[in-house]
Amino acid sequence: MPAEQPQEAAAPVEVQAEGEGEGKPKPKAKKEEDAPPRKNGLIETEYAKRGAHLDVQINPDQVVSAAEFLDGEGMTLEMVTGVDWIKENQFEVIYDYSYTGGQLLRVVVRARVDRNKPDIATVCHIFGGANWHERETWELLGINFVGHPQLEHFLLPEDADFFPLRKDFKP
Amino acid sequence: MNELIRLLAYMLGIAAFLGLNLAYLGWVERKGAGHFQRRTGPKEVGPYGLLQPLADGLKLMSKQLVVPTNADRPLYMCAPILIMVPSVLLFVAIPFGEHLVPREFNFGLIMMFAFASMAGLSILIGGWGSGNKYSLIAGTRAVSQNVAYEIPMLITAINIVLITGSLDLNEIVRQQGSYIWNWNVFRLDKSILMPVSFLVFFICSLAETNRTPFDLGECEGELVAGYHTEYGGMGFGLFMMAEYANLVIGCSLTTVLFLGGWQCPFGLFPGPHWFLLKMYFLIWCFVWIRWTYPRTTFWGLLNLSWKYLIPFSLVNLLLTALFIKVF
Amino acid sequence: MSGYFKEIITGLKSLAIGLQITNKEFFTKPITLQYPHESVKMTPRYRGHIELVKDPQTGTHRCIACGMCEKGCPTGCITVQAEKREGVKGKVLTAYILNFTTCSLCGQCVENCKPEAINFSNEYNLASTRREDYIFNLLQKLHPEGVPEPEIDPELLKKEREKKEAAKKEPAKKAAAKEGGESKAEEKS
Amino acid sequence: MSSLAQSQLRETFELNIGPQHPATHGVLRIKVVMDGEYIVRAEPILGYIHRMHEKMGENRTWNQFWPNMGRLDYLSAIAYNHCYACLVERAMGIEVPERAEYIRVITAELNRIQSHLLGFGAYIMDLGGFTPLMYAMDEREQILDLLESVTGSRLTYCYFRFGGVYNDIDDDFITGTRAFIKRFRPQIPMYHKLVTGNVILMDRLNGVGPISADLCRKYGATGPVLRGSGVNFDVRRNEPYGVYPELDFDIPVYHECDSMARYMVRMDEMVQSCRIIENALNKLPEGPVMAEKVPKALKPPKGDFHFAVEAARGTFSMRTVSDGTNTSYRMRLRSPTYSNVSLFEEASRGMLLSDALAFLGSLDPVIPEMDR
Repeated sequence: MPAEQPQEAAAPVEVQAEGEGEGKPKPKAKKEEDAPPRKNGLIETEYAKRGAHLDVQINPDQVVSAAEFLDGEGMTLEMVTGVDWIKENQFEVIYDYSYTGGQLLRVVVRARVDRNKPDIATVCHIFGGANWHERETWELLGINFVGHPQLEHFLLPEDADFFPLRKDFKP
Repeated sequence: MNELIRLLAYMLGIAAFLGLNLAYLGWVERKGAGHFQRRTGPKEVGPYGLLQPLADGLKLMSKQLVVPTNADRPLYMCAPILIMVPSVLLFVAIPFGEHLVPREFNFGLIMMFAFASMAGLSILIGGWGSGNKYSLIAGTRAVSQNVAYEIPMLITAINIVLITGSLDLNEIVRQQGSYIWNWNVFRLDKSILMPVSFLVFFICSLAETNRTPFDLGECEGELVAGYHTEYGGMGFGLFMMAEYANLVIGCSLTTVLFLGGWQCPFGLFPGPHWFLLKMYFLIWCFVWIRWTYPRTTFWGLLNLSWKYLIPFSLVNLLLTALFIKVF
Repeated sequence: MSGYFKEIITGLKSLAIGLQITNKEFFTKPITLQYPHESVKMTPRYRGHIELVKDPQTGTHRCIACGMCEKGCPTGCITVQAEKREGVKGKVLTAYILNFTTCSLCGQCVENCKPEAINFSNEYNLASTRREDYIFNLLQKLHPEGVPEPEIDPELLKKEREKKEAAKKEPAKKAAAKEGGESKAEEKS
Repeated sequence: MSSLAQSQLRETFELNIGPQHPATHGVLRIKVVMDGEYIVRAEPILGYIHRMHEKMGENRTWNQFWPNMGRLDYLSAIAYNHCYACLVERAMGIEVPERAEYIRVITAELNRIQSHLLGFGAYIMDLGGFTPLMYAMDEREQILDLLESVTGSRLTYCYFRFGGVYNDIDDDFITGTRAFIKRFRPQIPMYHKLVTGNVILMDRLNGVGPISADLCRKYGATGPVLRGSGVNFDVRRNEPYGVYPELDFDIPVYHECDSMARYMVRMDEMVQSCRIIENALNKLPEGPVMAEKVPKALKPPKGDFHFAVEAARGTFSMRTVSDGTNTSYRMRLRSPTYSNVSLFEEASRGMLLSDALAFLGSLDPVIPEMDR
């Protein structure tokens, strides 16, 4: 539990520091119901409704520093999810972090990349477990994790040249 | 001429005895396993599943012999035969009764050990010849296992030779008197460690026959089926039969060396029935152990051999020598 | 050194305990049930393949061919075939085809069924080497000796005939309606 | 670790363990580079039973996705049911009646015992002891009978529904469960005597396959693997769902970090599950088992939702992205074995082959759940 308190306090700071290039981040931004895409920044979400305490959106080039920071806080990378937002022509990569050392804390880190050039830095040198998750995300969605040691076919056959989870995939 | 007829009769007898044993030990094992595991074991073929071995044999024989592409053909083909031959041969020296010995050798014990160690070689041949990596690992394992176990086994056997002063198996039995305290297990007057010696020999024969917990050569959890992974049909059948033949030999030898062979525990009616009783009891123990324990690792096995069995057998050898010299 | 002997003794003891346990089990009665000779009683909630429920009042099924089961099925293993008959209220079920090879026994169909016309059967002895054996016509299963004809309601028949005659006066409309109905029936079959 | 294994001069060979191999419990393939009996590198290769459940989640309606939850981890399917039910209930804001919550916990814990029993038996069979598997199967059959009498199926349960459970439990089930627990309790000391205390087994498991707590954290390992490494984390306690906060149980934690610790965590969890079940049966309230107002055509609001439960093998969590239609936009399933086995490559380096397989067994993988 001691690690819990600094985490809560530190996270907004981190995001602000990272979001500087992106303009003013808005912590506690309103939950977006509207069409325009969500701005980078931190939202405190209601755990009972969403299943996460903190929701952070960052630039794709910030995922490594975010992972480093959360690793320093003793958090675990639970899973990496890719979402194909075909309308916005974007991929979203969602990192779910959780804390296993005591009181519960779930942090969602999300980053959006361009769908035409889906490059995002890998975090598997920080979290070994990210290796398989990123490999799977690459395989099923075609998001390229730059610096990943082994982007080979994993769940699909070796000769698969399609990305089944893309929304424009036709079997 | 008489001798020739006698030998022929014995050969037939051994063949019958062996055939029956090989078939029905499999049945005993499966039935035993069933009951140890709250099951019933074979039941459908014949009364109590007694015809199961026949059905199994027919099935194995009717199968096509397939030689894998990677196999070393001559070695692959001869390994099952090579493993079977010495185990059959060894029955020649076993004294079933005082006068029921196919052939009395005055070096029976040496012959036993000489041929018994052939099994390891044929397993290696089978493992190598199969051209399968699992088989190869199993083959090397089996050989190093045999090497590790023959040392304490031989040392314990030397004990007996020291006590009896003979290598003739029948003579060894004869010298163990017709009462239970005269058996070599309980010959505390020769060495107080004799029961331990028996235990060492028993464990060694477990390892020698590649039975659980020492079935490293064929541990199905790691090496699929070990040295006989690539064998099917009667090739596999011969390996299975050789395992049971070795089992019979190992238990017979233990009976002869430690449990007084055909001698009766109370001095009544000595004869082959006592021998068979003791041997089958030992076999039953083997089955019982197999269905109780998990398998050791290779390290565990070598540890056991070098840390416990060899020191104990050496100490026992010294003690025996001392006792014989002093008393 | 004492540790060495202690190790041996505890080790041997543990081995002896193991042998004791298996020995005890050896003499207890086996729990095996010799399956083909004897079998367990199925619990009433056992989920076999679905079946049409026989309504004790009418002696036949309750299916109104609404197709909710077909829609709710995740694997699309149900096909309901029905037709409109003269003088009968609603649609008449002609075949209820279940492709059991793809059924996952989830129960969505049973839950979706408003008139509670389908239920899980208790049948578990299904074994075959042919795929076609698992494509059941549940209606036939319910009435193996032939499906009874639905009762014709004379009043309804009269009304329908009247309607038809009224429709006859507008031939264009009628033709269109008939065509639509036919094509629909074709689709189903 | 031997110096041989590290030396570059030695000749190595490749061994394919699987996809059909007795020790992998399914179609997992491990490509092993071996130096004699030592493992230089072991790389798990997945995908032999990949069925793309995540894509199915995008194509099927929320209700139609139910049967998929029974086919991920077929050994603890009810925990998966639980996760999916709670996930959609969280998204929709459905309140579940108290009785249904208790039934969920009871069945999930029975399922957990069943899963651990098979895990225990199969693990010992990997190590060469066949008999404990049969004893475990005996107990397991009784649980399956109990669960069958409620859920209707024996393995791939599809029992939970949004807002409750499919049908109510009856008195037969309650008395049967109590009788089972009464009978099962003394069996565990028997297992310990027969298996755990056995010197051969101790020799094989003690100190084999050490995983530090930090390695677990880096790889996201959860469940008995994490608790065997001395981390007191259990979703049932740390992120309580259902009625777990009202029930009385302990989380077994072992600090040895080896295969034995993981094995012991599973054995102790069975005892704790018994406690939970008894406790829940005592507190079981009367009432309905389905929420009253559950729409037939579910359309959860836009946004993404996450839910985690403690399945038998660790944290199973789902993240779903909903776009407000009757299917999910993205369904992500995070299976515990996937993360647990991902550390195999790093942790098995330099091990003996037999130790590595003992280690793999202690992770208790279920392949369909890994491949999804």
